[in-house]
Formats: sequence, C-alpha cells, structure tokens
Amino acid sequence: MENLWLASGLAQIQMNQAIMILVGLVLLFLAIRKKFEPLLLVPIGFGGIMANIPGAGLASSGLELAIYAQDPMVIAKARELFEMPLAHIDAVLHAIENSAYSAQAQLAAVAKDAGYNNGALYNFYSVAIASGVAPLVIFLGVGAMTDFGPLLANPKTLLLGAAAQFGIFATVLGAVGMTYFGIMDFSIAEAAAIGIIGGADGPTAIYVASMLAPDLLGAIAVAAYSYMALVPLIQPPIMRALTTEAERQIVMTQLRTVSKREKIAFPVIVLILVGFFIPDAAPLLGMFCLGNLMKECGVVDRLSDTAQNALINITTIFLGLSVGSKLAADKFLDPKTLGILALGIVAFAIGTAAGVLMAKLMNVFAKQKVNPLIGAAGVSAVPMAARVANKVGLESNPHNFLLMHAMGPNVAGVIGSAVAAGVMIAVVKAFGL
Amino acid sequence: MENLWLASGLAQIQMNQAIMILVGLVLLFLAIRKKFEPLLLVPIGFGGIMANIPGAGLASSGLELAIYAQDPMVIAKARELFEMPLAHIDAVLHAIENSAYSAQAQLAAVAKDAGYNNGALYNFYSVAIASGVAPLVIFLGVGAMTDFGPLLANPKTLLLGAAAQFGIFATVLGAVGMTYFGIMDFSIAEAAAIGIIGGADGPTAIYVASMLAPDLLGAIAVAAYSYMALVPLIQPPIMRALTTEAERQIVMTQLRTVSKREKIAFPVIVLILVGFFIPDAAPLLGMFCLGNLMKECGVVDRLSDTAQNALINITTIFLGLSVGSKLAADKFLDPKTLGILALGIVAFAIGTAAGVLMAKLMNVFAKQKVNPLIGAAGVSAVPMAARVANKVGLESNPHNFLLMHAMGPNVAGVIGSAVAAGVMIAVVKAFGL
Amino acid sequence: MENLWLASGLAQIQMNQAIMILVGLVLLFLAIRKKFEPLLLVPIGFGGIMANIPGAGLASSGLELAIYAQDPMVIAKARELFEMPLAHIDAVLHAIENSAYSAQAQLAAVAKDAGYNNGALYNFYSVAIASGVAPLVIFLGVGAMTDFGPLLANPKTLLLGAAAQFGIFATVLGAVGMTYFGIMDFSIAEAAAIGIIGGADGPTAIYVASMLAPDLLGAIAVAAYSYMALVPLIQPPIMRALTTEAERQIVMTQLRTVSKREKIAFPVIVLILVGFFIPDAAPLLGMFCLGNLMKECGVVDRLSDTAQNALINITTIFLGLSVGSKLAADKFLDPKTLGILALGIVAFAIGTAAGVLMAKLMNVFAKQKVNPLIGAAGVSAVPMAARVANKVGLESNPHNFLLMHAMGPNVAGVIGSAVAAGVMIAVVKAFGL
Amino acid sequence: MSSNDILQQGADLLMLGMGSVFVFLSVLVVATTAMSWFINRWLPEAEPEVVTRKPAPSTEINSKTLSIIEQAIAQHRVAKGRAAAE
Amino acid sequence: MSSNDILQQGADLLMLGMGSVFVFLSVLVVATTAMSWFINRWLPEAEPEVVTRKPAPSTEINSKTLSIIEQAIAQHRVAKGRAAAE
Amino acid sequence: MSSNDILQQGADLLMLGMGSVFVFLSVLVVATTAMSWFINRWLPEAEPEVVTRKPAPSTEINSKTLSIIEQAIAQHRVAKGRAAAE
Ligand code: NA
Ligand code: NA
Ligand code: NA
Repeated sequence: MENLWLASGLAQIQMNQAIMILVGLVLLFLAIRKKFEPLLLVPIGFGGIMANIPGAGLASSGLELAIYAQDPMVIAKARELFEMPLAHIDAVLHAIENSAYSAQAQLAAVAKDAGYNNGALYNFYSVAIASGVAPLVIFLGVGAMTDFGPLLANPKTLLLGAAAQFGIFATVLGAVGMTYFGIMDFSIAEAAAIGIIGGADGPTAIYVASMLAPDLLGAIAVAAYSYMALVPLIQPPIMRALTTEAERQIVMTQLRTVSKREKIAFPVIVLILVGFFIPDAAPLLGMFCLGNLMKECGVVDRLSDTAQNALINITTIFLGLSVGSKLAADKFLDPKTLGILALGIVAFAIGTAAGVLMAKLMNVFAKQKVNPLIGAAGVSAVPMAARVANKVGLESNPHNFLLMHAMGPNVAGVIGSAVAAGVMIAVVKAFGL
Repeated sequence: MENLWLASGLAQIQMNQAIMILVGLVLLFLAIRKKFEPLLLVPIGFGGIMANIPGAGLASSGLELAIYAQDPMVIAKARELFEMPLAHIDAVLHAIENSAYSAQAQLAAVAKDAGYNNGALYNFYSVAIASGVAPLVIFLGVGAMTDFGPLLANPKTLLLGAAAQFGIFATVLGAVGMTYFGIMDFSIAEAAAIGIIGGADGPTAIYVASMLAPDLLGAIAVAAYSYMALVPLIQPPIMRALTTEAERQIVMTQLRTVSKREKIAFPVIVLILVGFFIPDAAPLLGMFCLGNLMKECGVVDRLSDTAQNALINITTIFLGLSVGSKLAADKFLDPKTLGILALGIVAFAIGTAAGVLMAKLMNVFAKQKVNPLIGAAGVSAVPMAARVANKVGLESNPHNFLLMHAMGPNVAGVIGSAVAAGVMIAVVKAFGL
Repeated sequence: MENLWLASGLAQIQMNQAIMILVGLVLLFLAIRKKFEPLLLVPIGFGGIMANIPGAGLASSGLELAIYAQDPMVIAKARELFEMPLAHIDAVLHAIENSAYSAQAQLAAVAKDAGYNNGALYNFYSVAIASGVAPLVIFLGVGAMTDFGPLLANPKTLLLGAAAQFGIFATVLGAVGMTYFGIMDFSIAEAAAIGIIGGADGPTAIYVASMLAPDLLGAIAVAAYSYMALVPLIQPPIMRALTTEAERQIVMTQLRTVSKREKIAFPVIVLILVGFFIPDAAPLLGMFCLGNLMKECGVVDRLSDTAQNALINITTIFLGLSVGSKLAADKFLDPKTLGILALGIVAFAIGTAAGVLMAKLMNVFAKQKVNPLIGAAGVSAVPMAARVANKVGLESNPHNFLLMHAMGPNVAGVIGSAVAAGVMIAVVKAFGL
Repeated sequence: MSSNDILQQGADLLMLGMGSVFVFLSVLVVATTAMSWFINRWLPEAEPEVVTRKPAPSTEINSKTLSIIEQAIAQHRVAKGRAAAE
Repeated sequence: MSSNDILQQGADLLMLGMGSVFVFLSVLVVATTAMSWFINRWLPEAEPEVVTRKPAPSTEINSKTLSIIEQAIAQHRVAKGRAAAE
Repeated sequence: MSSNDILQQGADLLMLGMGSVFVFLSVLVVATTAMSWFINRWLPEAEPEVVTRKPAPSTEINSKTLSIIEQAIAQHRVAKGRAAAE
C-alpha cells in the first residue's frame, strides 16, 4: 500500500514547479519591461515564484503539508472522519477539499499538533483574500481616486457601462458551452468566475473568484490583469471594425461643470440603490462609494489621502503575493488555465463590441450624438480603455479630444461589473441550493 | 410551529432598516455639512447605512445569518446545546447571546458548514473593536499628537481633569436610577458604559462599551462623538451660569517653559503610576504614553509620524465602519438608545459644571488663581473644549488668551477618563463574580 | 492542598516585576540617551514595562490568567486532559506548555468561557511574531532600502559575509558546551536560537527565536539589538588585533558602475537559488528580495515607498511591543538570560574575527587585495559595521574611504545570516524527528 | 447534473445578469439626473465649482526665490541620501 | 438582583470611581511636580528648550519655505510614481 | 538525550550550517558574476546608469517647477486649515 502513496510522481511535480517559476519570470518581465499593470504583476509574479519553490510549501496550509509528508496521524484522522479508505494522497486531498469547514478545522488541528504550520503565502491568502478584505480595501482606495464628474455631467453614459458587461455573461455562456461540448469541465460557479474577467476590473475579478472558484483564482487574476494591460492592442481593431469613419469623427459637446454637492450625493445614492436592488454587490460598491465620498466631501482629507496611498499600497502588496500563491503548479498547470486564458480575451473583445454597439444604438434615438468609440471604454480597465478611445478618436479627427467623455462610461463600467459580480454571486448561490 | 418563526415581522424589520438608513444620512449630513467630528462620523454614518441594507447582512455573523434564514442544522444544534425548545427565532438569538464562548464557537462552525459567512462589517468589528485593538491604536496616535507641556507647566490643573470626570459617575447613577424607577432596564455594566460618554473621549468610550455593553456600542459612540461636536453649544451656558464676570476675567500668569527631559519623563511616570494604581487602565494609557514618548524622545520620529498619520488614519476608517455596524436596526432602534442620548448630554453638562466648580474650589485655597472657565476643559473633548474656554474668556476680556492654560486640564481629562474607564471595568468585573 | 497553590510567592513575583520595570527603564535610557537602536528599543523597553505591570497581565494569554487566578473549571479541565494530579500552579503551566496545540485550544476555550481574555501585548505577539509575519514585513522594507550595487560591483565580498556567520555556529557550540559542562541547560533548539544573535540582524534573530525558542525571544532580541548598537565598541579592538598596520592601509580600487538591469536581476537570482538550495530560508530572503526588486525595478515606486515607510514603521511598533511582551519577569529573569547575554557578545566577536581572517585568506590567493577591515562588516549590523570598518580604516590612512567597499560584505552578511537561519531551522526540525 | 442543465444555468445567468445590470444602471441614470436637477434647482452652491486659481505669481520669479529653491533641492537631496536606520 | 442592589452598585461605582480618579491624579500632581523639580535641579538641559535655529544660510530660507518645497518635491515624485488608478 | 548527543548535534549544526552558507554564497558569487557578464555582454543598457542630472535650471524656472511650487503653496494652505485628527 505504501507504494501507492509514492505514485504521485515527485519528478513530475518538480518539473511543473520549474515551469511555473518560468511563468513567474515571464510575468515579472511583462510587468517591469512591458509595464503590464506592474503594481499587481510584480508581486503576483514574485509570489508565483515563491509559491513554487520545491520543498518550501509557502503556498500550502499546514494540513496540506502534513498530507504531502504522509503524516500518519493526520491520514488516520481523515480516514476516520470521512469513513473512506483514502489509499492515495490525491484521494485524501480531494476528500478534504470537498468536506465541510468543521472537518477541515479538526484535521488542521491534528496537523498543527503534528508540527505542520501554514506557509507564509498561505497565511497572506487567508487574511487578504479568503476573508474578502483585500479587494474591498482596494476598492476603497480606488473609490477615493475616482472622479465621477464626467459621468454626472452625462449620466446616460452609464448605459454604455452596462452594455459592455455583456462580455462577462457571453463568456459565461462560452464556458458552459465548453463544458457542454466536453472540451473543458467547468462548473457553473467556475464559469461565472471566468466570465468576470470580462469586467476588466482586477479587484472585482479577485473578489468573485475567491468566492466562486478559489482554485482558478490565480489564472483568472493573471488573465484579468494581463488583458487589462493589453487593452491598447485588443480594443482598437474591434472599435474600427464596428464604426464608420464618420462616426469616429463625431465631436461631442463639452461637459457641463458638476457641482461639489452632486459629487457628494452621488456615492450615497449609488450605495442606497445598490442596497435595495443588488445587496450582494453592496460590500464592493459600498467600499467604493465610501472611498469616493471621503474624497469628495472635503472634510476627511487625511482619511482619503491614506486610503489612496499607504492603505491601498500595503493591501496591493499582500493582494499580489496572495494571488501569486495561487500560481502553485498543482493549481495553475491545468488544462482549465488555457481555457480561462482563451475565454478571457474573448470576454474583453465582446465587451468592447457591446459597448460600441450600444453607443450606436443610443445614437439612433438620442438627439445629442455620442461618439461610439467611447462605448469601448465601458469595459472599465480604468483609465486605459478611456485613453484608447481618445487615441483612436484622434486618429480620425486630430482635434477631437474624447478623453473626458470616455471617462464617464469608463467609471460606469466599474459600477457595472461590480453589479454583475453581485448578481452572479447571488444567482450561483441560489443554484447551489 | 413554522408560523411562529414567521412572526418576527419582516415588514417591521425593513421599516426599521429604512429608519436607520435615514439616521445614517443624518449623521453624514452632520459630519459633512456641520463638521461634526467628520473623521469618525463619515465612516460611522456610512457604515450605519451599509449595516442596514436589507438582505445583505453586512453587520451580521454567519451564525446570525443562518438563524435568520432558519437553517435547520444550526437550529437543531442550538436546541441540542442549550437543551431548550427554542420555538421562536428571537429565543434562539437570545439563548446564543447569553451562552458561553465555546457554545457560540460550536454553532458558528455548524453555520459555516452550512455555507453562512460573516458579513464584511461584522469582520471589521471583530478585528478592530471586539479584539480591543483599534481604540488602543487610536490612543497611540493621539498620544503622539498630544503636547503635555501646558500640563507640566501647571500640574495642579490635573485636578480639574479629575473633577470633570464626575460627569461620568453621576451619569452612571442616573442610569441606575432610571432602572430603579422602571423607566429603562439598564444593567450595571450598561450603566457604566453609558456613563463613559461623559468622558468626552471617543476611543475610551468605544473601548469601555465594547467590553461592558457591546450591544449599546453604536448608540454610545454616536452620542459621544455628537456631543463632542456640540461642546461649543453645550458648555458656554453652564460656564456662564456658574461663574461671575469677575471670575471669567481672571488673567493667568504665563506658563513656564517646560524642558524636553520633563516631557520625556512624564509619559513614563504616568505609565508606571497607572500600572501600580489602576492596572485595568494600563492598555489605554500605556498606548497613549507610548505614543507621547515616541513624539517627545526625538529619536524615533519616523515611528511617531506614522502613528500620527498612516496608522491612525487606517484605524479610524475601520473603527468608524465597525461602530457603524452597531447601528443595525435591531440593536439601535431600542428605547435604550433614547435613554443613552438623554443621559449622554446630562453627562457632558455635569462634567462641565464639576470642572468649573473644582476650579472655583481651588481658588479658595490657592494663591495663584485659576480662571474657572478652564475647568470646563477638563471634560477632555480635545481640543474643542479648550477652545470653548478660550472663546468664553475672550468675551469677558478680549486680551485674555486662555487657550494654553485650558490645554492642561484638557489633556488631563483624557488621562482622567481613561483612569475612570479602568476603574469601571475592574469594578463591574468584580460585581459580576 | 490549597496552600500548595499559594506557594508561588506573590511577593517574589512582584519583586521580579519591579526589577524588570527597571530593566525596561534602562533600555529606554539606552535607546533615547545613548541612541542604541532606538527604533526597536523604545517600543521594546516600553513594552517590557507594560508587560510587568502587576495584576494587568498584558503579556499573558487568557489561559495563563485563568490559571494564575486558579480558575477551578480550567484547572479541572487540565487535570482531565493531561490525566495528571497537577497539584501546583507551575505544574499546570508546565503541562500546558508541553502539550499539543489542540489541547491548548480546548483549555483556552474553557478559559474564555470563564471570562478570561488575552492581554493586549499577548495579542500583538500572536499576530505579529507567532504568526511569523512581522519579521517578514520588516525584511520586505529593509530589502526596499538596500542597495546591492557595491556587492554586485565586487561579488567576491559575498564570501566575507559567509565567513562572518561563523560567529553564529561557534556560539551554538558554546551554548551546547555550557549544557555539556552543566553550566546551563540549553536544548539544541535553544542553542541554535542563541547562536543567531551572531547574525547581527534583528528580524532574523526574532524570526528564528520565535520558531525555535519563543521563551528566550525577549533575551535574544534584546541582546541582538543591544550588541548591534555596541558594534562601534566591540569590533575595533578585534579588527586591530588581527590586522597589521600595512593591511589596514590597503587601498581598494574604485567600484565599477553597476547597471540597473543587474540590480533588477540580482534579487530574482537570489530568490531562485535560495529556493533550490535552502527552502527554509525562502520566506525571509523571499520578502527581502521582493522589497529589493520593488525598489530597483522602477515601475512600482509607490509600493516601494510604502514598504520603506508606513508599512515598516507600523510593523516596527508592533514588533517592538511584542518583543517587549517577552520581557515578562517569569520569562526573562532566568539564569539563561545571563548565558544568552554572555554568548551573544562572544558571537559578535567571533563573527568579526572570522570576517577579518577570511579577508586575509582571500588576499593570499587573489590578485586584487581587499582591505581586511571590510571583512568585519560581514557580520551585517547594517550600516553600523560598514561605518566602523570605514572609521578604523581612516585611522590608518585618512584618505582611504572604505565605506562603499564595506557595504558589499555588510549586505552579504544579511543574506548569510538568513541562509544560516534557514539551515538551523531545517536541521533542528530534523533533529526533532 | 446533466449537460443541458448547465447550459440552462448559463442562459439564466446571462438573462438575470444583463437584466439586472441594465435595470440597475438605468435606475441610476434616472436617479442621478433627478439628483442633479434637484441640487441645481434647490441647493445651488453659493460659489460655483469652477476652481478659481489664484493668479500665477506675477510672471517672473525673482532671483532670490530661485536660489532659495535651488538650495532647497540640494538640501532635500542630502536629506534623502541619509540612510534610514533599519 | 433587586432594584436596590443596582442603586447600591451605582453608588459604589461613584465612590470608587471618583475616589480612584482623584487619588490617582493627585498622586500624579505630586509625582510630576517632584519629577520637574528633580530634572530642573539635577539634570538641567545643557541648551535650553528654545530651539536655536542655525543661522539661516545667507539667502535666508526660512524653515517654512523649505518644508513647502520639500513637500512639493515629495508630492511631485509620488505623483510621478503613481500609476493611474487601477 | 545524553550530554554527548547535544555536543554531537552542535557539531553537526556547525558543519552543516557553515557548509551551507559557504556553498550557497559561493554559488551566488558565480551566479552573480555570470549574470553581470551576461547582461553587460548581451543586454547593455542604452543609456548608462550614471544619473545625468539635468543642468540646474540656470535662470529660468520651467513650467513644471512652477506648478510644483504652486501646488506646494496650495497644499500648505490646506494643511494649515486642516484640524488635528480626532
Ligand atoms: Na467593468
Ligand atoms: Na475625559
Ligand atoms: Na549577518
């Protein structure tokens, strides 16, 4: 029977870890040399390398380490708890993964008794992501950096931010389609978590993935941040294909000045509406709105400053390392990762197209025409997508600055994808019952 | 039996939540428009709105959410543990609230097995307040911002800071009186926690309330910060009523220069004396003194700067949100809240009066007369109360600047109320045995 | 039987606490007046005083407090769990200390049911040190402050950083020798933890001590930081004794300019090599390298700034207080502390000597001579030891600035002692099996 | 769960999701427009939001200020070079 | 617990509380006075607490101006390093 | 465990420890040297690492500097107005 334990293939594991270290190095290269979202990809890439150091187990829980080490006490306890023979190490891990929290807690206590402690990255992940806190704190800081002025000056651009979320749900359909045709084996929860890549918003993607598909979190976060960095390559061809030269030359009227009071009232209104319509989006959007209110209200500047600097920076470091912990070879080197990467880029493309088409649809009805290029900014990817809209617009009319007009749908896209996240969490939870 | 469960009145609950959202909006208005302690009341008000979003359960533990959802496993476990029928949802909640920690932990594990997770604000509360850490960190930062120079130049003003704490204990008596006369039903622990509002010091009030009466924490913190903001309205009439024009015109001799070494020695002496006399005040005053020592010693400026900025700001955000979580309708909309608000303002008034009268008493014996107006600053409410003393003084003598003289009793009031807090915690604990 | 419980000698305990308060005052004096590593010794000294406040129990767990208070439920549970009579309070404490984690958790739950909560400093220690996180975060910040330029310009100075770690292992031998001759009673884990003082690196010492000998952590950290501050007194006599005047006058060629790319590649290479060779050193060196990469890569300056400021400062405050909690009289006032202090200074001396002698040995083989004084900087104690090397060098040749040359071995010493730490943790763990 | 079920769930998610996003953001358009109208109608700010930048300090910066700044920068660089203690 | 008991407890709390506060702060008055006397008698500071500013470097940069400029530079650097909102 | 055992363990620790430290740092010497050679041979930086300080802004203050100072003054005014926390 002992031999069965040895079947896991140590050599194979180490080869996989070497591959993942290369992946980590590639991420560092993209972050540092190509400036791909470096604030996240530097800690993610570095954390990915750390997570794959053979024998260090930095990304493993004490319980996992005890089982890798075939600790007899822990395995006996698992057999007792699950009333299964559990002949192979993978069977034990699988049984634990599918067990209830209290069974895991009991086994973890036995592992701790046997001297196995959680790895450092595992602890970071537990505190920062599994608890849900890091994405919320990032959203607080992002809210404190966001100016809703352009959106308030032209509220109907919110609809562009709505349309672009079609990328999310089309991708969900793509993922379940893959399952249907037997290409991949995604559950509905996993499909939803993959779809959120189309939200083009890092913290939202991490938040949803941590709730619906923690094992895919590494691949989803890497895809989300990488494609956000690739927005200047992904979007322009789609934008040009779906618009005529005349449309791209549409000049929009200058935005009105928005008063301080409107800016103060807006986050409060968003919070209350979210609370009534999509309570599951309330944690993310609540923190986002609090950050924005702190910025706009003008009486708590020291809190706003800290939220935009020390607090978001500290959180970003640990969020990145925690995401990196999910680049451990056993989780990342899976055919699903390829599926996620393929679906993710489709999600961005569809979201971009939906935003542009929505703008064209609005032009059919509205008197005040919008330049359909700003629809592409509705995917979020703040502020990259807005800059792309501006740049493509300048190609057609060198005097037509769309940047401020594109900021409206751009920040609307953040709200839109957080709403989509809330809906998906609620619906998937309901499916589970 | 099922019907009993439904008797809790969902419509009533939602109406209460709507009321609490209005309360949150009022707090935001007071904070932003009226500048009522905005650093705390912005996050408290916003957290209060978040806590009352129907169906989101942001301020609830996973266990509470499981019971609201009438999860059969959790309720069965509760009936088994407490050996009670527990026919009604409120009976279950009540039984849990009065049970020991380990019973709660067992039920929480069952709830987690059933898929119920703690709300985000509940987690913030657990980490920031239930652990006691946030008030301590705030005190560290406040200590690093406090200048004990005026106090050291005129140490007998410490006695003014002592006298003003009479507001605390008179309010305790008021609260037990209300119980005695059947108007309210406060326990002695609750009465003590309400009294601390008279300390006019936010972190102290939160610290005491979290230990002695967590359910009242929301109302106590809101009362404490609101009345601190109202000090310019509450105090002057009392100060004028208790002093003659001649007393208000008393000019005090200029304060001597205090040496660096005295300022370094002072926090160390306070720590040691607190340790010997009032060990239960040692956490609060210890952190306060450490902050002050870091500021004064001159060799750890980078730590002092961080304690005064990034650290206190981060903590303030989460402290405020955590207090806001206690504005959940089921805890806040209680007749007790009205009692707390009424008692709180009495506490401030009595504290003010006691400080002024103590100053007059000191003038009977001392050669160096003190202007009795600075006695009112002994309630703490730093630096508002000292500014009020200065302003009222200037009304009587436009050349008599009392600000620095009032800073002595003002910071003495912080020490005084922390000492009072320590005594109350110790005595109430002794009553409990 | 009751009398036995009383035998612990309350008067003796209070006398010991008074002594430890004096020790805390001496540490504050050294930190503030003599500038002995004030960033750490101010919070350590202050925390030491707080930990020894009689009756406050700030450094004790709720379980310890319950046992000091002779809580009958807790003691009954302990007797049941350990199946021992446990007549004396010290027997209970001893049995708990040697018990498994899950037994401790059960007893802690009983203590919490009985109303005993952890002291504030105990909580800080659990979160900051027992979890291992604070030393890692400090290393992140130190990495972000470290310039590997001088090391990269002259990589063979890494060997000086290797040699100086001989102080660590010689001290281990000294400690086991003391045990062998019956002078002290150190276990091999304790001997290893004491040896790390010779690494002259605070976070490394705390990290190792927290893993191998938590009870000795206070004495080890105090010794490490004190002797680091005393480097200008300890090192020069040894350096002069082991070198000739001619050697001290050796002028080294100016260091070449190191390119940005080399500086970016270096931390990544260190991480990967550490991962392959010494996985147990990966947490410490991984965080150190991440900090350095964030500094050098130039695309995440806001993260690097925060790691060097807000984050390291916040962590330093709590690390210091947590170390201070280990100055509680019952742990610190032990003959072992004297042994640790004696061995610690020997460790520094031997490390210094080994570094100097290694430099002389390298001069036998190398064409490019190194000034042996820079070997002494290999102990780490950054940047003090490098400054000492520079100063002693200037005494022999007033135009010979060795500072930059000494920075190479100086930062090499940090890597060297972290590697030594990893080896010791791994080997001691292997001994335990 | 059959393969058809997951397709159905995906379609449900698409409908519910896009529906909710559009309804919510449409409501937000209305609410925002109403709020802006209300504030500008009933609670206009005394002074407009336009940031009135103080006139840039004349046109020249005199040489004294210049040298002050140069020295400040120099001093700042020195300060930065000071190694922070560990 | 009878209603009288809680009145009694409230009164106890008042007595013990005000007593402790007064005793403690009175002791602190004495200790502080003694400490100040001791320090000023036996450990006077070599240089008085008055901050003796170094003579301003010729062109006179007052410390306020300096700190303004330092802040500006710091802010500028931060702004430069700050990536656009995530 | 006999007293001899712990001596043996100490000696083991010394051997393994110093061995590992020397092996590791020697490997690092080799790896670092190779890396430096590789980078300087194949990936030299376009512009050398030498920090080319911009020539001090002689007599003019460019607009960037000007805006920095304006910001500083604005910030300073804000800071003055900001009430102390809590
Ligand atoms: Na989006
Ligand atoms: Na007070
Ligand atoms: Na070292």
